[in-house]
Amino acid sequence: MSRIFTLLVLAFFLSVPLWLTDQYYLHTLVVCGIFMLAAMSLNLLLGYTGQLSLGHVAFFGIGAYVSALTSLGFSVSIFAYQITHEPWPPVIGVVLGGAVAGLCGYLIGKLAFRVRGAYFVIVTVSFAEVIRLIALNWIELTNGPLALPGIPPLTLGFEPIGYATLWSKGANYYVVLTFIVITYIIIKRLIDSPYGRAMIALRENEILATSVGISVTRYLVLAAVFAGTIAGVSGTLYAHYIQIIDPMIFMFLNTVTMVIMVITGGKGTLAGPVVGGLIFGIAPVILRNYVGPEVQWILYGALMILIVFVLPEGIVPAIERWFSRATAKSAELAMEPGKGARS
Amino acid sequence: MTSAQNTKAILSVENVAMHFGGLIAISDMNFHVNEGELVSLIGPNGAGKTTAFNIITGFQRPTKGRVSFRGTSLAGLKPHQVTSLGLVRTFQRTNLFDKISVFDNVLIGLHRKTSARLLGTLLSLPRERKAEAELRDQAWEILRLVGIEHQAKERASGLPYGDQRLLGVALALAAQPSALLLDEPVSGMNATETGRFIELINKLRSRGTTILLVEHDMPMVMRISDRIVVLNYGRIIANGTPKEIQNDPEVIQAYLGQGVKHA
Amino acid sequence: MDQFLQHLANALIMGGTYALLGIGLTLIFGIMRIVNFTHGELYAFGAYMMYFFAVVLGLNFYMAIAFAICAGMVLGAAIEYLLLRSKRGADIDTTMLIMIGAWIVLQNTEILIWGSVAKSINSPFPIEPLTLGPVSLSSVRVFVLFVALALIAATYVLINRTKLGKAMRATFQDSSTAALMGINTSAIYTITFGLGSALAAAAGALLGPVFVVAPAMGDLASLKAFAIVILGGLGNITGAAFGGFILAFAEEMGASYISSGYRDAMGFLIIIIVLLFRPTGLFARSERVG
Amino acid sequence: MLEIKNLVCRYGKVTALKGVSLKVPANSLVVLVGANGAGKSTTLRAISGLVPAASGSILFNGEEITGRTASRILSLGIAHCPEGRRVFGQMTVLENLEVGCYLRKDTALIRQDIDHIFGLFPRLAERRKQIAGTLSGGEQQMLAIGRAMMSRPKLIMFDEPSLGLAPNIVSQTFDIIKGIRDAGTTVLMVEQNAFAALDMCNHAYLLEAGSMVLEGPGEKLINDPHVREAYLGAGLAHA
Repeated sequence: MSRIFTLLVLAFFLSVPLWLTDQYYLHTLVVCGIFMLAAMSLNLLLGYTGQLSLGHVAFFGIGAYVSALTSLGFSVSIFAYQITHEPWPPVIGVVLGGAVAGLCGYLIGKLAFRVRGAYFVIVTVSFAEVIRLIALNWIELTNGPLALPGIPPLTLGFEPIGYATLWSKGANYYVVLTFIVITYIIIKRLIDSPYGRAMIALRENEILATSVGISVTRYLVLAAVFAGTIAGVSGTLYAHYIQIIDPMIFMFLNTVTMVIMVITGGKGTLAGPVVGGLIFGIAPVILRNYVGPEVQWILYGALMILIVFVLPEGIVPAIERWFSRATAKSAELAMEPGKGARS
Repeated sequence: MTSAQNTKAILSVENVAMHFGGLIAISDMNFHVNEGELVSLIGPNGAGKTTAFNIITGFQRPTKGRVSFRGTSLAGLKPHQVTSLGLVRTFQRTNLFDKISVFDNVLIGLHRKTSARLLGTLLSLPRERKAEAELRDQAWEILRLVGIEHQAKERASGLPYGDQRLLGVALALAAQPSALLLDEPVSGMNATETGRFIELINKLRSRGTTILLVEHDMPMVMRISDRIVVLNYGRIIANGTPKEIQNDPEVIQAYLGQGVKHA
Repeated sequence: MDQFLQHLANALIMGGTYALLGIGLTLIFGIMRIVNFTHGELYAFGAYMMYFFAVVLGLNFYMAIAFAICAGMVLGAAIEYLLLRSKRGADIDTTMLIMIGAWIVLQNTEILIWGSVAKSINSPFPIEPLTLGPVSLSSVRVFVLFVALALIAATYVLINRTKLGKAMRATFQDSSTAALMGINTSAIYTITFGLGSALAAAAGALLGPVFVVAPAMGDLASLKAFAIVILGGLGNITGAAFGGFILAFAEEMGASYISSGYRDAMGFLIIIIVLLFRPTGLFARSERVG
Repeated sequence: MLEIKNLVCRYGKVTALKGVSLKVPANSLVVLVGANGAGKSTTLRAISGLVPAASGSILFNGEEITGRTASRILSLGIAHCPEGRRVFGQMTVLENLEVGCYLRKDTALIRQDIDHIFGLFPRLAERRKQIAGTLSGGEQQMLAIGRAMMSRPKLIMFDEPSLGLAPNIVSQTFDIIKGIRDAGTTVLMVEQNAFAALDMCNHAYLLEAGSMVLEGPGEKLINDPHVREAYLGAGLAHA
């Protein structure tokens, strides 16, 4: 049942570029998909392990910068050593971007998980701010506030077949969609495995989790590595799609956007960040016809507060509950009245 | 009494003391639990039982002395490492993974039994799928043993109170204990629930599980214990069979206080 | 050496306002355990209120400061009353998300009302700097330092010497026993949040005439306040006061001897280093309120 | 003076009190005894407004106080000296006493009352500027009692005043409590140390698993085998 539904949704999204001719809308969907990918990775930490990481944009930005610099090349001097890198194909940049961000996830995880709760939040925010300040001030490498322009778009293919460079929005759409599907499957398999269960156990009750033999740091760090890598990859896609990046990419508001996507959709659910990502990817396009960006942000902030008060679990669990109640009710009518489904 | 004299001892607590600043929670504690035995640790409120329990399970480090399980000292081990030796505890208040299903609770409990590898999991290889299926079978088995299999799909927090406590034990059992430490398992239960719990304990004992019990419910303690250790003001005042304990004047005084008259 | 003295003097002056920010946040974050992302926004709010009272309404400079502080207190108490009161006892994530939402709303409301162009406030002080040997300081900055020190002292007296302060400390230490003493603990939390916010607004109102007033000024202020609180130890008022001066000093040194671009990075580095190596803060041993 | 009728209290799914009724006459010392978890502390917490009652009523001098706030109940004259003393550990002895009379407006008399408490407990007087957390257990108990007396209550409730105290301090504490009763303040006390409590009280109630199972004058309960069973379990002891 749910598999059929998932496939129908996938089929719908596969068909989008076939009938959506407006390039601006398609562009919105591509950017929305990239942020959705980042939100899915954030959900691993925020939703499944219950660690409110508010520095997530650091992984996203690191991925973007690593991939951009890999494909643009750079030349910096560190302690009198001159390091020069010739441009490599963007595909390698994507791999490297994900890997470096994943490595950062490992290192930050090892360090930051020594503290919990509010302290963890503050360490992650600080980490992202430090990275932003480096991107802003290491002008030799990053070009600082002047941005890195002219990042080449992704080129796919192999020697014997030939290459295809992704100039069109439709092609980028399919690439992003592919990554979303792969990520979705990876996270689903992880969550349904002992690894994911250990993460959920740590979220629900850390002391009890250790009492059944689960190592805290091992699984939290594992989640951070996955989250970092996926966010890094989404950053690389962003860099090659938009083709210009600047330190503004590390803005705290970008993390907040991802957090809102996860919270609204439903943290700790597979579909949550997808639903939340779609809402907040598309909402600005609709809202911009009526109100300015400030009012939009005021609405998002108010919505975030509202969600916490009214729908703390998010949209997806609410729909699921409504759905199961509806089916339980019809089953109840069909059979003898039994115990109704409880929440 | 040293561990050398008790070759059967599976768990031994030697010269353990615990100080919090100037406060002495446990002054000098020595006792052991033999393989297959059910020992209860009792004492009036504030006697130091919870502290003793936390020390034995590695959640707190004693100021001095040592606790060893099957000859391995627990000093410096993290709680999850103590568990991996086969010494598994339950918690005083209902302590479950509240928001997830009963079945998934037990699956989490089975963490130590998992053989899945990360890459295999992500690629969904046959070996990992088989391991997962085996894990699920074991989870059913444990739920049946505890007697809550018909509620497997319920949210843990949705269970009646007595069943929540049973699930707590199921979680501990899933961690493959060779010795089980139960912290006030029947507090707050009604008579029927307590009855079911005693049945479960008898089942576990027939499978050879060693049990250390901290409990306030005296009728139950008297009924099921092989041996009782009584703690008062941080030291052991009695150690013997239920009958010996019930008639020990020092125990009666610890529980009922110094009276002018005596029943 | 002269250069160093000048830096020291600059740090001292910034430190006063940082200490105000930090003491305000240590009451809210350290004692009430609310990860308050609106703290910097209340700082910005204080500056805007200063602009409103002093420039828009043309009130007396000193009166405008007092009004701006009061406005901060009212806004803070309102935030606690409307958004946090019903969530007391909820986990830290829940209140944190609420505060992030509130932060976004406040900041964008400011942009909506005042626009994104920076505003400046004139002070009644002479422009010529005061010179003390090798050190020269603008008189408005000296004024700011003295007002900040006075406010720190007033807060200290309020908490340690008054009946309200005793009720606050009792509530922080053990709220259910405090309730048994007849203390209305809900009201105490609202008052505490209001007081913390008033101190943040005071910092904003004081720095408004020194720098300019802009919507983004709150972002870094929040994070710096966290750095100060962590440096001083959660809930430790004396620690927060020292933490403010230490951060100001670290920033001044970082900016002048490393690179001015990294001035703002010092706070974050302090957070990361202190949390990882001395998680209870540098002043953990000294007296605590909560 | 205080009357409870059919009080029911719940913590989530657990029903802690299943219809408790009791009476505390003026100028008496009434004790509630029972094993751990019987619901003794919950009864006191319900009286002082810390735990909401699911049903039933609590009357104080004929006035319904169920559902009142803790501060209202205190101002009517019911003080609660909580289990485990719970002094404000980072405040001084004097400040603890001052917080104890938070609701009082008669500042002139407060000084006098503080002096009175210091007269009762000279050890506290010596330590008036000391941080309460550094006091010994017995001194903290004195402070908690003194703090509860600062509100000039008509009824004072003690929750396990002997908990964690050395035997000689316990008897000293009980003497103080008797003194409070003799001075005209009604006392309701929860105590695990059953023999001593039953010996000193006017009237006693035995709670078992959230229900009243026995009541009567203290000396009658002391000799009742049921009390012993409630603590040590039935059966074997008499076999």
